[in-house]
Amino acid sequence: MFRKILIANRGEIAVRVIRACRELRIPTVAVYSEADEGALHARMADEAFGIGPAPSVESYLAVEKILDVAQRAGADAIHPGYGFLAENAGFAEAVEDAGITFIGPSPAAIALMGSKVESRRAVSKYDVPMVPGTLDPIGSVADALETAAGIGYPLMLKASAGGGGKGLRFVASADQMESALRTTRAEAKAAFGDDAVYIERFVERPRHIEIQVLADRHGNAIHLGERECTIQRRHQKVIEECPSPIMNPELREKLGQAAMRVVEAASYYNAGTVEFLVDQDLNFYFLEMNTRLQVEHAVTEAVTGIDLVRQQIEVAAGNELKIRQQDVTMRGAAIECRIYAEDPDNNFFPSPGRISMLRTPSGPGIRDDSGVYAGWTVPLEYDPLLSKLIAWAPTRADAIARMSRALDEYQIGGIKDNIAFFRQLLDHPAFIAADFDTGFIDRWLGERSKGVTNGMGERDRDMALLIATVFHSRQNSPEANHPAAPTANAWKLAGRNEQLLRKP
Amino acid sequence: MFRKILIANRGEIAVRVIRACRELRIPTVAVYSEADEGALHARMADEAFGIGPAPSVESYLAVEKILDVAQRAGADAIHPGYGFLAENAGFAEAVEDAGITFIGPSPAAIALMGSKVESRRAVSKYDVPMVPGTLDPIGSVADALETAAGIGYPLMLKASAGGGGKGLRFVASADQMESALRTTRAEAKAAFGDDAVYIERFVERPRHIEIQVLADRHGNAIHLGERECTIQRRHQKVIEECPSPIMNPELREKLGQAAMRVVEAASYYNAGTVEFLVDQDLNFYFLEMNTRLQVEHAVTEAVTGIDLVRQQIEVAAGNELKIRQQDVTMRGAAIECRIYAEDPDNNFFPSPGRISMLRTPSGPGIRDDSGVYAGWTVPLEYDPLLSKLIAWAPTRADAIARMSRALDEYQIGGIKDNIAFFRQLLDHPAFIAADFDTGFIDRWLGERSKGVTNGMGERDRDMALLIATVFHSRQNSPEANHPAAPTANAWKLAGRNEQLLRKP
Amino acid sequence: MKYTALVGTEKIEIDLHSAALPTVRARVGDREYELELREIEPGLFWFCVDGRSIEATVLPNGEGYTVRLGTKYVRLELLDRRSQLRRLGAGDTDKLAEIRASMPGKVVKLLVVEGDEVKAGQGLLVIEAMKMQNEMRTPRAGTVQKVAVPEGMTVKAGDLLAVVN
Amino acid sequence: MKYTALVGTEKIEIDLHSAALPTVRARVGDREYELELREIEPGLFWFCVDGRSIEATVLPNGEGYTVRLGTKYVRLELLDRRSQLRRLGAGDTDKLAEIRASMPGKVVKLLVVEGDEVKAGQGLLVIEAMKMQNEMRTPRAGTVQKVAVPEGMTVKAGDLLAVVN
Repeated sequence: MFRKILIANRGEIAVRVIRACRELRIPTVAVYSEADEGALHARMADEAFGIGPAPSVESYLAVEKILDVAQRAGADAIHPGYGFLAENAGFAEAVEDAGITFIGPSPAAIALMGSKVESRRAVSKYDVPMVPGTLDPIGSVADALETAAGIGYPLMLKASAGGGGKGLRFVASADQMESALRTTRAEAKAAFGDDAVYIERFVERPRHIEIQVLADRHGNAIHLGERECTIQRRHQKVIEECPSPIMNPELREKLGQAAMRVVEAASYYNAGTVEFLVDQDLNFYFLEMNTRLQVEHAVTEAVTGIDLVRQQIEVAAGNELKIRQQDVTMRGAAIECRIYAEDPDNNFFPSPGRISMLRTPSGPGIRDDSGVYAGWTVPLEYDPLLSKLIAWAPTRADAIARMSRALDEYQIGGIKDNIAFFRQLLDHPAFIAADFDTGFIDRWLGERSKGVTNGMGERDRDMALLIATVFHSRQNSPEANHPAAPTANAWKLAGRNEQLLRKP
Repeated sequence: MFRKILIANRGEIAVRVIRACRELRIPTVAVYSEADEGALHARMADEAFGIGPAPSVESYLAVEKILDVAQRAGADAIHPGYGFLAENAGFAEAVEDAGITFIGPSPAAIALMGSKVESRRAVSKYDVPMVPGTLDPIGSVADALETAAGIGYPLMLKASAGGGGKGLRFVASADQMESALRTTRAEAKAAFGDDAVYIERFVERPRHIEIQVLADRHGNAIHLGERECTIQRRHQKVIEECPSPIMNPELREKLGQAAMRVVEAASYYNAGTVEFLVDQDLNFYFLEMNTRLQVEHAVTEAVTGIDLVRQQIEVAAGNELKIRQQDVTMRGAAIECRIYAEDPDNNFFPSPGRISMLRTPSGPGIRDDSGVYAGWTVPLEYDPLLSKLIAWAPTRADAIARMSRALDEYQIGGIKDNIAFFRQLLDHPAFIAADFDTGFIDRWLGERSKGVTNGMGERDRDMALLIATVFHSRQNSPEANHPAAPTANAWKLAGRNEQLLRKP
Repeated sequence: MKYTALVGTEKIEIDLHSAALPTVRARVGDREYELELREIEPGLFWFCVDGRSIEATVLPNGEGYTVRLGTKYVRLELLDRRSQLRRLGAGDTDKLAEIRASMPGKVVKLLVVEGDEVKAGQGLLVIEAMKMQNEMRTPRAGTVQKVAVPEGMTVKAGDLLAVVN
Repeated sequence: MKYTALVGTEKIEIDLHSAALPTVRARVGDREYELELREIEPGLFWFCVDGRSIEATVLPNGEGYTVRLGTKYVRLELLDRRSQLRRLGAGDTDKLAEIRASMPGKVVKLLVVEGDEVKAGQGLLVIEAMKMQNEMRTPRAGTVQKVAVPEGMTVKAGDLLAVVN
């Protein structure tokens, strides 16, 4: 097993990895940027090293700095988390070249699956169905328009190096192509350093379902069932479930087998996720493979009981997988809500700033994988994900009820969050009936009430106004907050007056 | 289902019940004493009513007041939690007489099992093995000495109405009898309002193992496996596990069957626990039945996936048990640590007071069932249980590692707690090997280091002293805590001086 | 102390008799209230009324507050005499569109220069925060009168970005 | 500012050069330290030294403090000049046993009266807190010189309960 593991990441995923290492009794090394001085992941690690200014390119993406810390600290393995360098084949290669184990797949597998084009080419030989589209990156606007005409609108523009909902655009008709291409290229360049973009046919009302896989370096591979990731906003997942409400054992078996063929096509090892689109008739199409841990890995952990981060570390250390396919059993249902610092009532704009108050939920079936704490200032520079809240229960309906209960307990002060948005979403009949597709949230947001109140009665509103007024008046007269202060001042004043009187 | 449920309890168990009700979407009514103004359970309930002064007899044990609140609020069911009125047959009867459902067994079953004597008499007819001892309460000291001579020392004195480790005394020899009898009677009187005491033979190095049962009012009953509760201090459980490390399927089946016969003997319904002593040869003896939810119920929930409080409510509402015996599957291992406000280095004296800081653990497999919050003042009057921390993992070894990790994350400021004690206990080779009996802790406490430090190196000690000094000096010069203050004062002073100068 | 609360377009007069916790008293509109209010921590209050146990959180929100009672919320602006006067003095800006940052972030791209003619809905500049890019658009057609920020500048929520007339 | 830390029977001199966060400096014994100390919240500090990431909690403990660094702790008393003088001025109490409350609680029963002869280990009174009863015992044989509390009284940790000489 490893002597020491460096986590080349920040926030809740760095905390998640540190927890797994602690349970394996492996010392951890955190890195942090200047914006992350005092961040939870740095506090929790056994060792912590500053690696430079806030912008990611100068810290969390600075390969040389991270390798330097690893060597100075004597770390013999690096866990990349997700995002940042997690799917950067060059980084994985540099790590291995430095004689350090990269906790993830081979650089070759990352490179292959990181290219939408190459990955589809490789997978197409293994009898895995795919959505019609271009395999090669498109060139000019004119080229794009010509190719699009062949496939037909509506269609999707996708960054070749993309993932996690970044670098994706829906194009309804030809007149949107120019603007869509520009923004997609710009986002792709900014997010992934590569502006290659390809075109794909748009599947009507699809579900987004992904299969978790685990493989060791000895040729053993298993799948751990699916995750339902259909609920997305602007192509970014907001809520995930395990199992998928539309799943049946036959479809799961078929998807699992397809995922195993993708693993074979990429000579894949470590944890990975094979994403599929599933249409209304339960036809499925290979989308891409994520060659890293997913944000939503915890719903699979809740249902299968398997600690994926621990498995990643064990497989990376060269151990054989101890779990065989027949050992994987799914029990109950789990849901994850991604708690973001953002304002759902203002177009989900991010809301960085100081967390003045934090009350996290717990109790039966609840797990809060957080990266923040009360008093922490959420930096402007990074992803606004504060925490992943996971609810497990014997049935999907119970898990929804439990998640609602937990959301009611969750209180974050000082910044805006999307907790109330989730609370409303979980009450939506279409969500409860699991009758949704990837466009559900964007359609629903149009109808959702965003008024000055969500149906508070007059008496309650009066009391709310009263309490706001009390809060306001106390904020603006600090003495009210320190009952002792006025007395002390009066005392001093009296003393001073006395002195003045006595002087002459 | 019920319209509204009143919870006749406080602290973490009231919070636990409120959570179950929320998930069932049943409104809740909390009651609170004057010492519990602002307590977490009162804040979390939909309704909350003050019921009088801090002493339990004037509030949480005041049957009339509680029934009055239930009727005023329109509650049609009462959950008693554990402790207080949970095993008071008179209360259960008064509740039912008021036309309200008692969420628990019948008054007759409570009364029967509440009497150690009557319960053993009833159970003895159902082929359940028992430890030799008196069935009837003992009288004078002289009577006790005579009876004891017949059974032989060492032996146990037990309050007939006792439970939860209260009203229990080990008597090594005849000369301890008088003092032991006096204290046991006094504690029994204070805790249960009944000073009847009986004698039982002391079983050498026993394990304490209990079986969770669930029964409906239609004659269906199941058992949900065992809990290992051997780790006790002064006969009070401190750490519990599911499954028991010594369990095998045959013994589990035998214990389960015996528990089912106890259920039959008491015509029992709702949740209950049948406690057994298990000796070194795996012989088992019926100890008692707890006719309520146990503090340690959550380890069973973690392993079976069944929400026991929810089942209690459903069964009380008259529903048939939906779970059959063959549906009960045990997965992995769970451990519970009872986080108390007490000082393990000072004979475990309780440590009430204000919680100045609270950092609770979370992450995979961790559940924190707490009844407190940062800023809350833990009252002097009640049990010092702050929270129950539960760790689940695929194996016992993993659950121990996970619990250790969670304990490291847990930080409570302002009062003393037993977290460091648990941390040390989990590292003990005998605990890791599961080679212990009910006397383990009391023996270990003798050897445990209680020095001024637990092996901190010199450099770290120096830094610790430095930090204490910084803290001390800042505490004693309040300006240091408010960097803005001195500047502001200097400003005002300057202004004042100027005015003085300008006046003439 | 007297305040005016603005809830959407509705104005409610509040006369705060006492803000000394725990007993707070006020007239809201024409109704008198007295609450036993406990401050659990700054911005988090708990009180009981008619048996109901209610937690209230007060969150500063731009120039006003959002108050949550359980799962219900109300947004308000609170005007004391001074801010009322200021508000009354503000000129008519109907003929101008002031484009303000609705989030903190960094200006990563300017899409127009002063003097450009723009259509309603046209993008003026791009702001990035926490890896999200957002095109700030003009709500009306007209001429870009002012671009108030250079590329690379970090802005706070509410900062003026551009003016279109 | 100079202090003396008492760790068990060991005395360590501390010269605190600067307590202004984040940079604190002090000589401890004959070693100089400089730490970049962040106060996460009152009593909870974080710092890095030689790469190690360390959380330290400071918990007031009777007349001293318990400091935890990770899972290790140290208990100390901190004497400034005033408390050192007080301590030096205290008389020799070896011939007396002062029985003090080691926990907050309520005196529920007195087992002796003043003038009683007691054996070492004999119970003097019973204190109850949080449902726990504890017999407070005398560490030495002698005569009960004083019973300082009546039945029913609530006491704090450290309060004098009785004196045996």
